[in-house]
Amino acid sequence: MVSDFAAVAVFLIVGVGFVLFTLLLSKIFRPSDPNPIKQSTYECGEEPFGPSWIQFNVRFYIFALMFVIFDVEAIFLFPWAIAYQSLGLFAFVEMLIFISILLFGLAYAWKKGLLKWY
Amino acid sequence: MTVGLPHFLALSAIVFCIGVYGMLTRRNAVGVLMSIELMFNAVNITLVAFAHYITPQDVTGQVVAVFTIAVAAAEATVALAIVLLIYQHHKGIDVDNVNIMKW
Amino acid sequence: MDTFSLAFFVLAFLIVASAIFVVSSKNIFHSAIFLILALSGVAGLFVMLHAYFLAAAQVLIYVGAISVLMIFAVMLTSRIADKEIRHTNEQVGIGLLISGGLLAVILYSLYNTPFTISDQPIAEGAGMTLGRLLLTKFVLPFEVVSVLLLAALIGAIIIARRDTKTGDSVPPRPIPLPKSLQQAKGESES
Amino acid sequence: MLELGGIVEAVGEMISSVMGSLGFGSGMITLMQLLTAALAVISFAAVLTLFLVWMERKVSARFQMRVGPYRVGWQGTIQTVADAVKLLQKEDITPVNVDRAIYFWAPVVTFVAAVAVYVTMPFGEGLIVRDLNIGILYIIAITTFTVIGLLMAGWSSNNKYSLLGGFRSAAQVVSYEVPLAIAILGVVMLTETLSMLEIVHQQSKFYQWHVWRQPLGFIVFWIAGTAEVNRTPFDLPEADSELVAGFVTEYSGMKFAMFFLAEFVNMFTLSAVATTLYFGGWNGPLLPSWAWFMIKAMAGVFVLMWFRWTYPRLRVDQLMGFAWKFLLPLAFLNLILTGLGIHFF
Repeated sequence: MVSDFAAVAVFLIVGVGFVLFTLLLSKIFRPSDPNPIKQSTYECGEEPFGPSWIQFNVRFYIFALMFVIFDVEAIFLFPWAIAYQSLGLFAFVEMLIFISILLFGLAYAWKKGLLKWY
Repeated sequence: MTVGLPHFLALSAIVFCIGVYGMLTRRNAVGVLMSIELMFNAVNITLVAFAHYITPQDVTGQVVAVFTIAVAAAEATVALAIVLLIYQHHKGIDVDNVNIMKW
Repeated sequence: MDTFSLAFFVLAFLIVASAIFVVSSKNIFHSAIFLILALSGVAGLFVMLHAYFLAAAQVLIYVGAISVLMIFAVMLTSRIADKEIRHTNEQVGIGLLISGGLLAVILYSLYNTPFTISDQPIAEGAGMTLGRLLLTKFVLPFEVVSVLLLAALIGAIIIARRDTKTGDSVPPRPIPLPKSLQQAKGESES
Repeated sequence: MLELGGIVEAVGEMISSVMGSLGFGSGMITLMQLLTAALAVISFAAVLTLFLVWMERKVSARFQMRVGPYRVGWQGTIQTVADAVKLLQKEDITPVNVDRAIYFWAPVVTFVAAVAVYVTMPFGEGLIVRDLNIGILYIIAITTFTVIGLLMAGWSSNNKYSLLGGFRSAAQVVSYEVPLAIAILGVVMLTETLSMLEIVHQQSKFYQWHVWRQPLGFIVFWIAGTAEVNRTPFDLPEADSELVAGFVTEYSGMKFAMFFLAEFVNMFTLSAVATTLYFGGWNGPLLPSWAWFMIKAMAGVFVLMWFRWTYPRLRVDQLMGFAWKFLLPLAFLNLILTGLGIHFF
């Protein structure tokens, strides 16, 4: 119930507190001797060249958007799954329609060659 | 003073108006989309608050909120795809400079 | 002040403060992070309103999916050094006016509306009820959502895929073998 | 006797009686109990990590016919403690070009997301902090924050390796999350509940373990889970030989340690969730319940380590293709089979 979720809040706060405490603790023990070379961006010992920002492949985005769609689908299936046994065969057919419509999308992406990395 | 329905509605109104402000003033297209997500969320707060306080036995408000979230997700995927496309063409996503729809 | 009110005000402060950062931060990546904070706060509100399943859905879809998509879009379209760019357009004044006016109107009407708060007990175990409702009363929207998602998927794929033609990601050509090896290959085949 | 549930309850009672006599309200008492529980669980996670690191090194060594850590303590048991102390003294370098605020908060988010899962983890009889009614869904939801943490780390470091590593990890974690969630749906259909405690109770007998009725679901869950926690063969994000260290490239000192900690905690979480969902949780004869839970979970962790020295790393295109073309259809197949099975058997 609602009060159960107070535990979540406490956990989040204690977790953050734990990390901050450890970082503080290490601040006491650790040396601090920064110099420009040490603080430069690491690039396998070479001088960093160019901006770190690279034009990334839009392909990453395509996987992310497919994830969004299927994640929403999974969320819709959760309440369905809980109530499944009490709903009977009708629910099964409903879900089958729901899934097959989305699987069509997956098949489309597959056919268009979007699931390939190249 | 105990917190009740008006508090939730007022909070929702504030978040919604912040979203409106962001949508009107942001130059970055992704920023505009973020403001829209804020507005979606404000609406969801209202839906759930009404469902909780006015019809506690009926979870219809929550069902509608789930649909809102689904619609928001669909909207975000398409809108961000458009943003990326605009970026490819204009090398920037400043909404003030995107006027291809004018002609 | 009871715990419920305290939790509400903490969350409200969190949400409003991060929402303001979302619309005003100069760095779009920071905006995205604050958006995540605001959305998580809204999930907290849902928990307070006994909408547990919805809170989980909020975190999973908004924080886990939509925000990740947003961050991807940010990473694909802006640089970390972009901080100095002007981030608002000339409409700041008008924007403030419109949103402030809207807020005033809403709050005014809110103040003058009597709500009939029900005193019935709250239905718990929403997951089960939600599932039953989805498949009985809301069965049509449930199926329509899948069509909507399909449309969004195909639409977004078609739009985002354009880039392959502009040469951003040409399929890699097979690397030609060095002359000596080509000869060797030819010999072995013949 | 050896059951820890009683001890935990006694501690809770003690807190409540001591604070009650000092005149605190029930809210404060609950808060104090929760604080104690949270501290206990987080300390457990830290100690567990020390153990798991030692175990990883030992297991790896045995697979390669080496001895592994040996000098510090019996069989090198305190080696990781020494390492932790060393890490505590290490200089914490913040490169000049980083986005400082986000660079600082990224490890915090990652670590907190990893630990917050344990709110509703049934470690044994009576050893569950709170039995949330959305149990398993809560676990899936809270772990999504890990993605945010690593994207924050990747972006803020302002380093090519970090950015690419962050991108890759996010794409990977996100892709495997879908089959994972849909595999879990099979269990939810059988149990009609999301509560972790209830799921454990429903598998009190050996033959009731869900793995017997959900073999396909378990396989999908395990493979997707392995990818979620970035273990070999799915360890591309931090493939040291290609990407230096992925999104943690620029991190050093305790901030690095936090990522490390989160990674091992996540590994244990995967195994613990598998135990709860598929292997009857803490149920078992003779031994106390927490011991059974730990035995099963550790066996899972051992399998993960075994994977590491058995399978070669996947290529990035194989990785994505595997999730979408193979695992996702398989997860749906499992869902449909489960649906049919419930109705016809």
